[in-house]
Amino acid sequence: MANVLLILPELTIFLAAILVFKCLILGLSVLHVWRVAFAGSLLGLGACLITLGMTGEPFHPGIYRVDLFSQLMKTVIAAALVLVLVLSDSPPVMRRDAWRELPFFLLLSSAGLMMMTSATELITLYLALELSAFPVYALIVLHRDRRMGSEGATKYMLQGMVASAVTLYGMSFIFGLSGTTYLSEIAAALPELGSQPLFWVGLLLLLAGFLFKLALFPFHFWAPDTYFSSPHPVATFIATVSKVAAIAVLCRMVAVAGWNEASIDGETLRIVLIVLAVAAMTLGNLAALVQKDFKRLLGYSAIAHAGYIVVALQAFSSLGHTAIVFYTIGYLAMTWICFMVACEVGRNRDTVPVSALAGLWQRSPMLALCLLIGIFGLTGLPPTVGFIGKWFLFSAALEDGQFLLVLIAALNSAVAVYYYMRVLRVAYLLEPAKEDTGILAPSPLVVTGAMVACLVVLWMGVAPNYFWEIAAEAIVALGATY
Amino acid sequence: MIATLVIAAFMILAMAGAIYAALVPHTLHCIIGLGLTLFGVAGIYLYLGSPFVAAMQILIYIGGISVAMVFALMLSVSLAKKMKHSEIKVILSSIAAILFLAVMARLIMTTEFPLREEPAGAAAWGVEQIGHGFLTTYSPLFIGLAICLSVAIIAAVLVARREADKS
Amino acid sequence: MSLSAFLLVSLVLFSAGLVAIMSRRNLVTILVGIELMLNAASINFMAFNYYTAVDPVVGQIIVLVIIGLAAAEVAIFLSILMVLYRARHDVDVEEIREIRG
Amino acid sequence: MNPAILAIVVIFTPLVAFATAMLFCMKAHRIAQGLILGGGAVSVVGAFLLLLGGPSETQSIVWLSSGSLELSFGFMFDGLSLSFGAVVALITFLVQVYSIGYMHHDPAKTRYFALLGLFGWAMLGFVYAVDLLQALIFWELVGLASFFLIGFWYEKPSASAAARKAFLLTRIGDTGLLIGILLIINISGMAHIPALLDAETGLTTMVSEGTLTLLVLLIFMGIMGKSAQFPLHTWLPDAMEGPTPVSALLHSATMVAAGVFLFARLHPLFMASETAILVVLCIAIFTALMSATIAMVETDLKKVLAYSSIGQLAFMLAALAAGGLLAGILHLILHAVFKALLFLCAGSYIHHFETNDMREIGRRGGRRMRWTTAGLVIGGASLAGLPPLAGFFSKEEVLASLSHGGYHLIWFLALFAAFLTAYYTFRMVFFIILPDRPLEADATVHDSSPVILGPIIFLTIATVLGGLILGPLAAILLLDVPHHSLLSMLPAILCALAGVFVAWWDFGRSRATRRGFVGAVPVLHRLFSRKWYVDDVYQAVFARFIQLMATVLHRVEVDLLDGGADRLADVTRWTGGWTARLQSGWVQAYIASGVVVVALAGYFLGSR
Repeated sequence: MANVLLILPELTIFLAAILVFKCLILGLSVLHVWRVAFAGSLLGLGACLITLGMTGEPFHPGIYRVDLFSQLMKTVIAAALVLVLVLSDSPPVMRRDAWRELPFFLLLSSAGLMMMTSATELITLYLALELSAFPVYALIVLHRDRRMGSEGATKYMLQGMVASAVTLYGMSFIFGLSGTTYLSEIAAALPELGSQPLFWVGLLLLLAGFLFKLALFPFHFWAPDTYFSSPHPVATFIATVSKVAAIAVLCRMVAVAGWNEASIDGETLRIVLIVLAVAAMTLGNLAALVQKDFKRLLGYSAIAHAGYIVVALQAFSSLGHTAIVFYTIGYLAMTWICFMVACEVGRNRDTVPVSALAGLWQRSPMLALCLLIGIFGLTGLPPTVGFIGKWFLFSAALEDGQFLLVLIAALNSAVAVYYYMRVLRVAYLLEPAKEDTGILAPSPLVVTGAMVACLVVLWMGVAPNYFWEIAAEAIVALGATY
Repeated sequence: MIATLVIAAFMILAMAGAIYAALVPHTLHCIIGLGLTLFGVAGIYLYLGSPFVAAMQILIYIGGISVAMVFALMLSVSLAKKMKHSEIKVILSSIAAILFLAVMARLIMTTEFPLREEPAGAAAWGVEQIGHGFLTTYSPLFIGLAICLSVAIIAAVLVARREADKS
Repeated sequence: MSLSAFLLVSLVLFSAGLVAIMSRRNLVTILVGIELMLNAASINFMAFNYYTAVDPVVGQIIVLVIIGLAAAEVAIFLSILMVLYRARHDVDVEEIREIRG
Repeated sequence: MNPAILAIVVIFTPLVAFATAMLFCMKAHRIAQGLILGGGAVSVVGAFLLLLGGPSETQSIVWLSSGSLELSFGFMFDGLSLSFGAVVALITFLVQVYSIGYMHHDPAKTRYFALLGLFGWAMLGFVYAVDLLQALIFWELVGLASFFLIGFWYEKPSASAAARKAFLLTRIGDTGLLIGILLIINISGMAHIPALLDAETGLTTMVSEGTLTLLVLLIFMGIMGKSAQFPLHTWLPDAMEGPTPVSALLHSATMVAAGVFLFARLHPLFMASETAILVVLCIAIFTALMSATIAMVETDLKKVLAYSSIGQLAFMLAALAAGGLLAGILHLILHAVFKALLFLCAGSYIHHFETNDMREIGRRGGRRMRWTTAGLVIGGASLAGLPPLAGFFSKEEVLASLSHGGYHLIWFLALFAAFLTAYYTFRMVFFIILPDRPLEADATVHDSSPVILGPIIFLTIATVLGGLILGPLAAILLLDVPHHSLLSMLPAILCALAGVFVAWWDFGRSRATRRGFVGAVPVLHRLFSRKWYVDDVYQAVFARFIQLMATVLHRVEVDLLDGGADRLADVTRWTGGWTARLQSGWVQAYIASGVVVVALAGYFLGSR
């Protein structure tokens, strides 16, 4: 019984998915299906909150671990899922016959992502990775514009399959060198493994699949294309929910690889990560300067943010991990806000060019204010979480003496001001185009979600203590595993 | 001795099939190359002591996946069409792949793997152990795999169906 | 036969898969390349399972999982390919380059 | 009353006013104005109450603690923050009053006033901040508010471009500041300013001098950006695109003053590093000379004032770097007063004549606006450093601290810069009060409305009496008032007067109004008439040389530096376009680049 309670969040989401599938078979209308899914996701969030304090291993020891870290990440995932579902009741940008299936696939993918945060065994991790990816591949291709949707889906899936094959190949070497697939046993064997170069190469290959989900250079190419060509709610899902899980796994893997005192030279892997982070930040920010599409711009900004996160990740320290968990929560809220605006503005558009935001200030002051808060957050301006979160990320790297890296990161975030401000300029200062002067009226649910997200962004920026402590505790729980 | 010769033959079959599949221009030939490789790999599994996995390889891979590909080819004529083969692309990508191969090969050759005292015999691990493992220790894998497959089927059906709406 | 012989065979398969993915124009042959990569990983798992693993059941289970996932992957990819083909009447990867910049 | 509560009232009232105005009063201009003005008044009263209460203990709460890291939030009540806080609140309030008249016809008044409230909040929060991170947050907010205000008339492309430029250039400086603060926190585990400055246990005892030099120079990068020092100064003249009251606020008590204030705040750290002192001195003196020479050829009234701000900020930094804490702070405060005065006067002219060209203002009868002109002359005289006005005292202290510090070359150059300052200031004054052709009998020229004149008159009086604060300021800062003999003051006075005189020779003398000018200020004439030969030499050699130098530097400024910043943006954008082209849409290239990078990384990992 206790075991069932431990996997309550995943179970709830799975059951909700099955229920939704039942509704699909019964031929219920879009609205009903969506309601069931929404209720299910709320229940899932509740389940996450219930299990927040629990620790244990519901299956054979070593395969699947429930602790504060995993449950915190699951809570974040569930909350993000609720927020994404808020935006996906009947998105006109998708093929009409796929509206009903959208919540079903989102639920399934979230369940996979939740598994990823808890999995402590390589193959379970791989399985969860695939499980979370398959429904998303299918959703992208269900874009109303089939030409665009199929191109985006094909390319995304192709890159995703290659990345996961590389991950699997890397896993095989780790398995071979350590004789096991359990992270805890690998961590225990680390002092011997660490002296083998092949182990570090294998780890790099293994990380490839998760760095791909995070959109770090050189696995970043999909991000702008996929954000651009996906139906808006699906893009929101990819940009928020799946990022969280990828970050969670990266934290876990890196905690295994080099976090405990007894370890070995992870130095070479760190240098590789540093180079990748620098490349990602620079590429992302530079390419974003010339973007004309809002979602593409957010895609490049996501690449840059992947770089910022790896800046802290490579520190291999608990401060760095805490900073990452903290920033992830804030990043999720900021990104969701931006995508929410994209969804609302692009309700009847296949794509959301930046120019479509023109006159947002007049069309919907509420959306404009939300966009302001979200963009400020992404830019890293106080009093949003973007500022304080970046501060923590950079100080983690500095604590480690990575002076030059932080300098590059800080310069990068200075360059980024330019394109973020351009978005705000269009939204606040230009007159709306002739064809879309109408008032935008987001549904009450969207407004509620937006208020919550804005509140989180500001709250974490002004009084970070509460969230910081939770993140720190979660990282302590993560460290206790090994 | 004979076992060594046989396994060497399987290995060569696998590698030759793979290289053939990677380089041959015609799509159908490519799938045939894949089939050869899969067959070789099944042989390797057999040598490595797992007839069950080898059987699965032949059943699912050769019987399922390759056939699905051929079907896909047949459903749409142009899927099968012979595409222009750009020499320069092949050369460049071969260079990239050989770079990777060289790096990994050097690592593999220089690494000392923690070999077991003596390789276990085939009899020690049969179907029962696999089934037992799937249902006890690795039950999340089993559940997850089942979900994955059903998701894939639902998704594939949904995606590939012709659109009902004319709007 | 030594362990590294198997590893090298799998490496050749992996590299051949990479070549196929990077150089072929037909999306189906690219899928073939991915299958080659997955098989390479499977050979590794089986070889390590035979020579080094603590519990020799693990590798077999892993390979079964991989086979299952590969089947699922192929199903989804082929269905996406169908949509692509219907929308464009082409599956040449060099022709689908509308999303860029 | 508890100073902490009072400080919260002082700092957050403008924010409350801002939020209320933004959220509820977008249509009700009058209510919004009243709210902001009321908030400003509360701030002024509170800040002066705090000042009267005198220095007291720092008060702070722990804002965030994690392991070795502890960040706090609170307020400092030492002489520096109390005195400057009062100045900030006062000038912000005066500018708000003035804006009622100046922005009378603007349709977006509410936004404007609300943003003034935001600006006041940010700056006051910065001044009283006790923690470096807290200070940085408010520092960024100051930049943000100024971004909105400079680009207030966003319909003008030049205005939004100027706003972006200001934001970008200061952000580049802020990069250094951010890293400097991060490093300090990493080294010391704290960011509590009094603790960091402590002579026995503070930062100076923890690190070697080399590290300290690095730290303070990083911080100085931020100061260079905010206080517009070479080479990050080009945003400041462009920032004149904003409404003139905003310029007054930006140039006196808020934006640019923030940099100098931070320097004064962290003064002991800078003092501990010889190298840093030298770097600051060199940059400051070069900036002072350069800005002065450029101002000599400008005809845009606001730009002359902008360049003069750059020069005066450089003076403050030089004084602080030379160890003259009192001198630097005094000049900071008094400069805030008379520079606000000058800008408000300029605004009064601009509001009336709707041109920024000072020659045209003069020709169309600028001097008939008597109160404004009086303010301009007194403010200009103060800027030039003429006794007994405010600017004289502070500039005298600045120069004295340079010579006391033993930096004689710098002192000499500063004297020269002071001379140039006087020269171009009075060039400006003469352009307006002594136009090159007789005034037409234009009856429409009249002085501005009382709400505009009120702050001007107030500030004029403050400029006249400003020198009196020297004693009280030294007392509240717990420093000694230095004693100067008349002899040591002489060079400064002479330089200022020489500048005024040369300006007169060049711009006031040769026209029909000559007599009137000499009649108006006969003292000047008598003092200088005994030194004819100096003037001859100047006319023959010096003036031409200086004119040449000014032109060259002006060209460098316009073509190289200014264009350079724009070109930098172009290059960045071009690189961006090139980077985006990597995203070729060809998925195999994506995969191939991934494979190559992974292979190289694998080689690197494997070869170790």
